[in-house]
Amino acid sequence: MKKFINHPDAVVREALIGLSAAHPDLRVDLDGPYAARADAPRAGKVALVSGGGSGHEPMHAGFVGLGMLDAACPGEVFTSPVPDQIVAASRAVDGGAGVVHIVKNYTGDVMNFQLAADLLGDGGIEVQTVLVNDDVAVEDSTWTAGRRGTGATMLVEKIAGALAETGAGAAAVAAMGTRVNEASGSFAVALTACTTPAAGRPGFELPEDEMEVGVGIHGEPGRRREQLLPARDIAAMSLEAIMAAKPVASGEDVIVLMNGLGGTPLIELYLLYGEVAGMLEAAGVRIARNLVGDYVTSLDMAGMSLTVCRADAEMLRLWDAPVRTPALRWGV
Amino acid sequence: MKKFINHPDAVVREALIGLSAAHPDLRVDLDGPYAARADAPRAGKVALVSGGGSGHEPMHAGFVGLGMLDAACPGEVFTSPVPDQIVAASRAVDGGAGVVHIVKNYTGDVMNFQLAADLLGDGGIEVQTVLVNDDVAVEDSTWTAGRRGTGATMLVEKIAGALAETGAGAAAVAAMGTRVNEASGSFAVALTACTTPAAGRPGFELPEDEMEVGVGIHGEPGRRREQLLPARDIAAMSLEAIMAAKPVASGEDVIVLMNGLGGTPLIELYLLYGEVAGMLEAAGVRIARNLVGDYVTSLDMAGMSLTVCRADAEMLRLWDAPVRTPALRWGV
Amino acid sequence: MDASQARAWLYAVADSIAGQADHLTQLDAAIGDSDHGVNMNRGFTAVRAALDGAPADGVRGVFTLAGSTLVSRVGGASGPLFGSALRALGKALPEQGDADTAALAAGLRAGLEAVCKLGGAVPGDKTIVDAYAPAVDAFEQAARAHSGDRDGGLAAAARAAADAAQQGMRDTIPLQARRGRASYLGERSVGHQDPGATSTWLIFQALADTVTTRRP
Amino acid sequence: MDASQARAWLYAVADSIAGQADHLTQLDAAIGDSDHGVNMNRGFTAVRAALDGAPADGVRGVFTLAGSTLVSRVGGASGPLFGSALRALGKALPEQGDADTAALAAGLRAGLEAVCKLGGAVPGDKTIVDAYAPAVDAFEQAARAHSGDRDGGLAAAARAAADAAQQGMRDTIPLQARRGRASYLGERSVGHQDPGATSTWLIFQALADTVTTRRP
Ligand SMILES: Nc1ncnc2c1ncn2[C@@H]1O[C@H](COP(=O)(O)OP(=O)(O)O)[C@@H](O)[C@H]1O
Ligand SMILES: Nc1ncnc2c1ncn2[C@@H]1O[C@H](COP(=O)(O)OP(=O)(O)O)[C@@H](O)[C@H]1O
Ligand SMILES: [Mg+2]
Ligand SMILES: [Mg+2]
Ligand SMILES: [Mg+2]
Ligand SMILES: [Mg+2]
Repeated sequence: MKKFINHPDAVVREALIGLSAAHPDLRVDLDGPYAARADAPRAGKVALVSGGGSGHEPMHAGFVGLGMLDAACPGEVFTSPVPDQIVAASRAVDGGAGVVHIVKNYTGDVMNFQLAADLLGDGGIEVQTVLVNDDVAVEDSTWTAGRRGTGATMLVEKIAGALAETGAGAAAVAAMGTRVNEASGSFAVALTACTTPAAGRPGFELPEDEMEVGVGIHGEPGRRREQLLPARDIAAMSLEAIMAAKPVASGEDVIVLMNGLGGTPLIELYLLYGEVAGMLEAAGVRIARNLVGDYVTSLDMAGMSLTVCRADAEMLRLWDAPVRTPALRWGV
Repeated sequence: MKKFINHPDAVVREALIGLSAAHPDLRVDLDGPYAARADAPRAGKVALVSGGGSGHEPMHAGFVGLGMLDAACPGEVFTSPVPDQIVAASRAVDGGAGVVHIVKNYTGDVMNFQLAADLLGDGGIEVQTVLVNDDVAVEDSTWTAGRRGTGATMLVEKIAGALAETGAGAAAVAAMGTRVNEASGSFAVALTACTTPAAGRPGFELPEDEMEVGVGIHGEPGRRREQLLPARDIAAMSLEAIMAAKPVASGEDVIVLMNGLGGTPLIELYLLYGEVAGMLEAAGVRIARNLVGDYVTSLDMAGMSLTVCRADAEMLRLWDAPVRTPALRWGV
Repeated sequence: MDASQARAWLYAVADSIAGQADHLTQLDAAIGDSDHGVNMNRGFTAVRAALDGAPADGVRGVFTLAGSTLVSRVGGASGPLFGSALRALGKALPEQGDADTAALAAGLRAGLEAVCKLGGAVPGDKTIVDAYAPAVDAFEQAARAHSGDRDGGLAAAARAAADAAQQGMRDTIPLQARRGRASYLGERSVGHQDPGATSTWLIFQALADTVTTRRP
Repeated sequence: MDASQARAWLYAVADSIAGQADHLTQLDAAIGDSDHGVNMNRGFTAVRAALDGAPADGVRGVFTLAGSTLVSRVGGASGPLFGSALRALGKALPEQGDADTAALAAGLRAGLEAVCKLGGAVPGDKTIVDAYAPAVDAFEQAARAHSGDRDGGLAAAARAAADAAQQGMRDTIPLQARRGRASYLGERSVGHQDPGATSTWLIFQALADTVTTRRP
């Protein structure tokens, strides 16, 4: 394993020390641990709290700040945070207008956030939860763990965060988050496995001419293994899977996130984006907004995820609202 | 070779198609090829033109826009652009106030930009050139090709770009660029080689327990190969090399760029940044501004480069000035 | 079971998990995210430290402390699940003093119910439940059958539970996962042993070893 | 040398470079950035296309066209250097018609001077110059010695130049690079053959092959 670390056990903590040093706008509590807006709590503003395993940087701590999250709880690498830290973060940023948890649909995340919400409720802090489950590679079934939360998480955080900034109530903020999630579909393809600091070796071996199709963001194998295809076919396969699950009609607006999983050069993401843009244009779909880059990653995995969100005018307006976080910033 | 591409020969062109689709603020000329601000030329504004081999994304096209570059010329992967495209880009953005070329110190870049400047001069467009050579791993000698231009390039582009936006003349803009370059030192360490689309295999083989020290941004081997060290020691080694070549006194301000070479997870860059920040603090040096992320890359190389720029008040003011480009944006 | 036996069991689990951490992580690499051994080891290391620092309370206190520690320190799926199981086990035991084998059986069943309620899994989903459920059944049966033993049937029940857990663990191999991370793999989850079920077996195995060794 | 010989030479270079592109790239991988073969191949493929589409001008036109094409299409260090060399060669030749061996010798020297001026390299720096300089020396000497040959000494001069280029190329191996990308490696550049010097040899080798084959 080749990583810029000191010791596998210290990675999350030491990275938080760096995050804290780099961003004076954040208040990083190393004991929680959590990262919060330095100006939180803001009286009367709904507090958005997210979290999940580390290894997906910049998500989530990179999205803490004006117009997005009030706090993020980083768990160990690929391990959901524990209830205590979610409780501590939520208490630290609660401005009395309620707390919204943004939770990716993984068994661990759901249970830990649920336990935290129960504890917070006992303490008189009402929690609304937005469950993100955009990954269309997995079938949506109540009989299984269901779809994973992946790329759409950052769209939910941006748009719900912008709404919270306007003074909207917790129920409205949570409803907006849920709307964004429902409007979004994602699909991911990996060319390599990733290596967690603790495991020290790649999660799987993938031959030179094969790819994992339908992967998540935790280095797990995908739904199936296939012969490596040209970028054009990978883009088409991903877009088709998304459109089948979350249809977008000709004439409608979308936000597209062409996301790198950590080890993919930006030049390849732009190339893929060009393919996707061409296909959507041919389908009469208008890409109203887009992001190309590493936003929701899986450590050093070479791979990409595509997220398409059918966006209405309100979502676009909120998307354009000012945001100032370590990883997303505009309008301010 | 596992990449999201269609054909090795088409990578640069197809990525530019994606860049163009993603950023309506850019005007991408696929024949140049070059990427220019859509609102260029701006009468009376000095035009900043940069360029270099592709494979360093987001540099340079990701830095085209308000407050930074007017145009960027992407060459083939790791190959400097040709004079014709530099001439075409310079002509396209020349607003009559002169053109400043920002050139990284590589034999190919220097010669091609020189030939372009000669041709532009013949056509009546005066060109000022800022040569960037910040990489302290290489000795500075007039008897060799000298130091490479690496991470400091983006600092030069940001700060000179902000000055150009104020209406300053070409000589002043170029002088500022040169000042930033002289105030900057960089040092890079790689854990893996990178693979160019054309070559199809890694430039070198590196055992599991070794690293290349003093690498550039073109996948070439470094100055020496060493036993892999903890992040703390790598940070210390890099900082010491920079400080020896470009001393910073206690009490002075610096801008720090903790840059990923393409295949390094952000969590590791933050961890490294934390180490550097601690060492600079101990030395009494104040990190006035910082960037942590992938800004000047080497395709999929797992590696990091550290750049430290001793910044005066004017540089910091220009650093803070609004910038709106695909890869760097604030204040607007 | 008295408090010192309860502690000895949890220490034995901590040892066993530490020794098997790499193996558990590798099982998780095949159908999950390569962290199960790391998670369990972090958790039981914390349990050990918590017990080291805690007063020698009754069995109830030992198990609720261990459960709370897992919930607070592990995260992921396994933290809340094993943590809630131990907490429920503790809460089902007498407020003071020791627990007889029947009480322990009831406590183990309460733990299983907590896992099922929190995680929503049923037998056959390829989870902890597939080792835990048969283990509890076997424990109850053997406890009844051996209630006349000198130790109230504890050793026999623990041995039966460990064997059943092992069988349940092995039986997860052909299953297609319907809960947890492995479910994302669909058919590709078939043919792999579930990491959480494996930890469950280690826990019951440690119980059997503890109460057997300590039988005078 | 007439225009058709000049074209034949450049086509032969294009063939040779295409065949050796991978080898050239691998040489560049060791001490550079793994693109020299790709660059040269892109350049000479463009030269071939340019010549295919150009009128059958005199030798001067052939070489200046080839040189300009390399400058416009290659980039990197090799584009301007080889391009300027060919352009300087062309410009040194008569405005119209053919070039005798002495004129060609003068043209090759003009090309070398262009390379040295543009790149600032001197012999021993581990560059193109280390193959090009001895090749020009050898060409001049042999041209003088064989000026009485039926072909004005062209074949003998070209052969001598190719042999000298090859020797110069081999002599780059022990050198420490002082120019170009390989200089960044410092002592680690020792022990590797310079890619640009290798291309230089291929170019002179193609010249020798062309004028030898075409000698009636
Ligand atoms: N809903 C569930 N009910 C019971 N056990 C579950 C459930 N989901 C997952 N598990 C168990 O958790 C184990 C994985 O634990 P671990 O790897 O520590 O957590 P994570 O999946 O969050 O990485 C699985 O092997 C499985 O036995
Ligand atoms: N200053 C120079 N003078 C002469 N030749 C040079 C000089 N710099 C580099 N070269 C030659 O260029 C070759 C590399 O060419 P190429 O790989 O195509 O360009 P780049 O170095 O820009 O990637 C080197 O092997 C060397 O022979
Ligand atoms: Mg996990
Ligand atoms: Mg090159
Ligand atoms: Mg796991
Ligand atoms: Mg090269």
